[in-house]
Amino acid sequence: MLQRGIWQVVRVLSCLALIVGAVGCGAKSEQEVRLGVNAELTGSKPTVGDSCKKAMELLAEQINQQGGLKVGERQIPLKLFIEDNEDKAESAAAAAQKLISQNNVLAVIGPNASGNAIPAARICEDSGVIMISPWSTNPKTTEGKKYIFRACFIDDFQGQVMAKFARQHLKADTAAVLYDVASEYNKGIAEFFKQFFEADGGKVVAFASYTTGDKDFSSQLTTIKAAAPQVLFLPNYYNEVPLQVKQARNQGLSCAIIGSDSWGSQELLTLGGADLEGSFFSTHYAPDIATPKAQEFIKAYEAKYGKKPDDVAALTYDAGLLLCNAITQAGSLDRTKVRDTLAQVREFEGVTGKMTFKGGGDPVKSAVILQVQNGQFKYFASVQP
Amino acid sequence: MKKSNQASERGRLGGWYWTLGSLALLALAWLLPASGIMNLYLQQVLMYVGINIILTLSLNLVNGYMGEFSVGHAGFMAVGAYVAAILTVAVFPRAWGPVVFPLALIMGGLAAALAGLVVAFPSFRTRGDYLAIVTLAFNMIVKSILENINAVGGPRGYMGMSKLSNLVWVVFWVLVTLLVLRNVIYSNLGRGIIAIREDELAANLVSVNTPRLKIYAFCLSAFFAGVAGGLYAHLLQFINPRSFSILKSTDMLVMVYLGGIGSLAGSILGASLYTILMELLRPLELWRWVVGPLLLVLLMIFRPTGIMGLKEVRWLQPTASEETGWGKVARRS
Amino acid sequence: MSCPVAIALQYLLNALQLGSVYALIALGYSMVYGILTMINFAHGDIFMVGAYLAMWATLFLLGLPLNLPIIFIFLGSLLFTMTLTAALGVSIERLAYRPLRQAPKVSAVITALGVGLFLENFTLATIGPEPRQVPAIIPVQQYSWGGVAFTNVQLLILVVSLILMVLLDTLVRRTLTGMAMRAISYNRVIVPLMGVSVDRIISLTFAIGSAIAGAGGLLYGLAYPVLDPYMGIRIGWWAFIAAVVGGIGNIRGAVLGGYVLGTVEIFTPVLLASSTYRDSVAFSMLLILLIFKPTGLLGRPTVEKV
Amino acid sequence: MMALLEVTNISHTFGGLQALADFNVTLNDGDLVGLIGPNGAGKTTVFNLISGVYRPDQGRIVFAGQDITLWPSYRRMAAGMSRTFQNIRLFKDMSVLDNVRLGAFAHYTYSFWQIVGRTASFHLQERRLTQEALAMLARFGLAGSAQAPARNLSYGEQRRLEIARALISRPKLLLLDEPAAGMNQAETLELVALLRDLHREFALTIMLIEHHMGVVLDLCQRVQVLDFGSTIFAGNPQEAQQHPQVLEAYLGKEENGEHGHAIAEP
Repeated sequence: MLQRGIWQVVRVLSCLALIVGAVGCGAKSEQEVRLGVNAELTGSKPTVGDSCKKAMELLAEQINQQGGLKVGERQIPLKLFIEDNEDKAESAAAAAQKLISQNNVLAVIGPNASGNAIPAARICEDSGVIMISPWSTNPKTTEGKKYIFRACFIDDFQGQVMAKFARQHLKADTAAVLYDVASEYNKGIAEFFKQFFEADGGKVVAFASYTTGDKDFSSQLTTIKAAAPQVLFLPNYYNEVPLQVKQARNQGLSCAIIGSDSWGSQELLTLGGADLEGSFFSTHYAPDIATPKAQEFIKAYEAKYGKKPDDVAALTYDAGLLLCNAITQAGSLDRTKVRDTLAQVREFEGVTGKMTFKGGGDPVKSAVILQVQNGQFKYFASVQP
Repeated sequence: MKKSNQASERGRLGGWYWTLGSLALLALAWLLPASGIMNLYLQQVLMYVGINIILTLSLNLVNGYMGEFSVGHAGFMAVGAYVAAILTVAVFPRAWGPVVFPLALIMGGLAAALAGLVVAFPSFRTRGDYLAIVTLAFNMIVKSILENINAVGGPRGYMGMSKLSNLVWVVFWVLVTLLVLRNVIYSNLGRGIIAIREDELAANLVSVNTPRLKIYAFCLSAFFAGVAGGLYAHLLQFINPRSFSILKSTDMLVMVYLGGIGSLAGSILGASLYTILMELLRPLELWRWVVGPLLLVLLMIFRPTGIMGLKEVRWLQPTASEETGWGKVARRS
Repeated sequence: MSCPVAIALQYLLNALQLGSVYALIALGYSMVYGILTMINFAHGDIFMVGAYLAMWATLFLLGLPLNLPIIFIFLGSLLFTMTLTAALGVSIERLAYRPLRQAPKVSAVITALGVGLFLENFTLATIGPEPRQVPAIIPVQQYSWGGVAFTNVQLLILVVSLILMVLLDTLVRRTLTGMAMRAISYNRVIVPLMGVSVDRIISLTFAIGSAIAGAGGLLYGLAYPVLDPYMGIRIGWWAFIAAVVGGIGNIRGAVLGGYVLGTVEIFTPVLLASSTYRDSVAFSMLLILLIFKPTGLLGRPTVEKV
Repeated sequence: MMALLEVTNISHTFGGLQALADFNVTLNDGDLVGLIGPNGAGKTTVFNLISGVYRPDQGRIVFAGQDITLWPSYRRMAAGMSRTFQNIRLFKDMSVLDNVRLGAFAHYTYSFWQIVGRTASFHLQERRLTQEALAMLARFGLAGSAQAPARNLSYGEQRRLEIARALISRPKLLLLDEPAAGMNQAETLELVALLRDLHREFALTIMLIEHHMGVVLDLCQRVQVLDFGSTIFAGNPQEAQQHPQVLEAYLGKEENGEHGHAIAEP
């Protein structure tokens, strides 16, 4: 009895799988531009996925309101296929493969975290499908691949920017770093910062780490305080930085605090409050000196979702714009043609500044340094690559 | 009595059927992708299913058959994945790839089996939930060490593997795992392992060498978890320590107990059901992880021992004649 | 800040704060384990829900145009949170665990994993992924005493958790209900024969354990004022480890385990001089402890009746 | 002739409570000795010490010429010892056949590779084991339920299964802990006859704990009486019944005679 029941379940499931497969493959048409979104909707960074999804939905809505994307002579509407990658490598790969095989997308936006972007990039590259990661800063994501692009700069550039800033602008001779040892992004920037800071004649007096999910940093901060650095570098996510800063101040640590683009969210200000006042961080764009294009995006995003876009949203929007722009320029939905156009993009003006691709997948773009002033992000300086 | 025994005899298959069935499955695993009938996504999902079956089968040996509660199986998978990946990327010449792939997998498995000793020795004295913590600690230690070895990329992960895993290899290893575990379970060794679950003290008192069996069980289980890790590494062509966190271990636990403890068929079913269901629920996006756990809770309430807890389909059991060599004697009297 | 004694004291104070939170969560684990011999993996997520409830309660009370005194807001939120998490704990037990009372222990454990996942992702899906900030109901006052920096919030956390722990210990050791709880943990078959309703006692255990987790959530929110839906996972595992290290099922053991874990987490990076290996070293110590004391620090070695 | 089992001065305490003090016993090949005494006298403790469940605080156990005091249980069993339990401890979810086959675990350890490869020698040994187990089950009237899970057996059948499991390893020494507990008169008589046969047929040395004095009187050549962890009498069973200290242990002092029923039972 029981076994018959089980086989029934198996049979039904396999039928379902086949049906899903069949339906997915059947619809191939030029009636729409099919774009995939591979985002971290669940897992340890759901805000990242959420911003990514929202930005793409906004872009699709805007384009479709104008009747669609201009491809050659025609206006073709965008159609998004959104997949959750759970912030897991294998799920990101499966999502990418599903978008390609079942939904037959032209290109995929995302994943964002490098740990997910790298395996997904492998899949897209093998199938010759364009993938643009808005936020993956690990050099390996695009390295040696033809179809993989990103909309952000990479870790070593940013580490260098902040090291230089700390040495030259803050006149710091000693620095301390507190970073998440289990996260590729944080660790990467931390190490590049250390390397460049010391090459520049400074000394990193404390190089402390914690593990993803920790909320108590008092031990590391006490050690850091004992080393008396002139500047504290926190290349960590904006949901952790406020706790770190708060605890640092409670411990009586009063040195300047600087950070990286992972600070770039309004949440940082709501969560961090007054403790962050005066801190600096490097990021992709400055809302207060934004170009008209960026202003427009910020306004539209705020109107639709009731909050300011964070850097992931801005970068995702740029990734989408880059792609749409390339499709229109190529005047075709042929993946190779779009890819070739994309790789030659010059001085493309996006929300996060001007981007130039020199044949590869990494854009050349400038970074800006922002300061927290009166509970706002204020433009401080631009750094050219 | 007599009637039911006859029925069971008919349902059981001999060695020839096994060989033929395995060959047919392997042929199918080669033909379906090669002929283009099965698209890449379905292949990918099926390979996940296969890898999860290997993991679930191997975890079931410790948790289901031996009755311990290991919650750190992803640690073994990590060891196998990294060792196999390092072998194909940095040790063997690249061109040898497909040829040495099975060797790399076996070496990865052996390394994992060696790591299995770390858990096996404490298990002589520590049991139940305390042993669960030992396995958990093992998982955390492996992850933390990997995060600190820059030569394998630390948290940035390790890559450079060719895509050596394919459906044929995955199916092959599923069959190997199934065959080895079935052969072990239906032997003196397996009976001893089950006796540990039933009553460890009594097992000792009927001359079962429980420490040795624990070593066997943990190492064997770790070996296959390691092989699964190697397959995983060469399927994604990228591994990072985060992929082998405690969350991965809990995924495996869910598959084991969903399918049912102490059952090979249950493991196959649990892994397939879980993997396929989670793929099918993809359109729900965020709500997938709300609906999925709810289904799990409901299933546990209505079938507390999992779908096939302590039951086995007949074709996985040895025949009575195979056991006694007496033909129908077992049925008489 | 150069005096090594002051630095050591600073670390100790940090360890006490972290340990208090671990201890409060570990208590719930241990109580449920003691009575059902089941690991309630959803406990960390009940704690998470508690932290959110506390946040909303304080926001609500702060928003009232009454200008309530701080102590009132604090106690009000505490009461509200503890009541609701108790209700949550009891409902989970009723709906998900009670049907499995006769089933193998592990089925209930897996169910608990499922309940935990559900709570996390339901919270995520309904209130969104943005981390939330807990309002600072108590204005942070910094004190420095001989180079040791501490705040009034830290002191409050220590005092409140200590009060809760003493209350619980008294309840379990001195009251009739507590006696019934301990009796059930010894022998679930005999107790009903003495006219004690096992169901009622189990519900009560879940209520108390969850209420304490709720209180833990509130205190945690004060100490680490950023909440996210997955925050219960890590602290849940840590508290589980604390409960086991202390000797699972033992109330005082859970408290001890909580402080031991807090101390290990704070002091290993210091003693190692490098924090990157903290987890490996801390867990290796745990492994070694369990090899030499297989039933935890205060756990009774189980003598099997033959 | 060397003694099969020589227990010298073993003692054991549980958390400060002396459960057994300076216990001595010597068993020669073919002995059939009863260990009796009121509840809590330390009889099962003796078995637990001999079979290695506990380590003695002091003293020495020599079995078949080897000092086994520090050996783990399974090694003692493999050396030719078997025991049953006061409260039956079968592997309840395993089949009756598997229970018996497990009894011979130590005698059939083919290598891991033979198991995985299912070699001819594996099949040969496995078949021999199964045949032996089935024969043993037939002996105890359990062959019909060989494939049934052990938990499905009746109480009496479970007791018999436990003895069958203990015997399949062809032990030199068999320790029986209250084999007749919970059996009715007819079953008890049957058991006594069976034990006598087995004793002869397998050339067993048996030590048994029993409350049914009838069984002890019927079977045992010698008895040893324990009270509060100390031996108060050793010798002929008939004499034991007359011994004043034994009577006192069972009946208590004159004033509380309600414990007396044990020795009066058939």
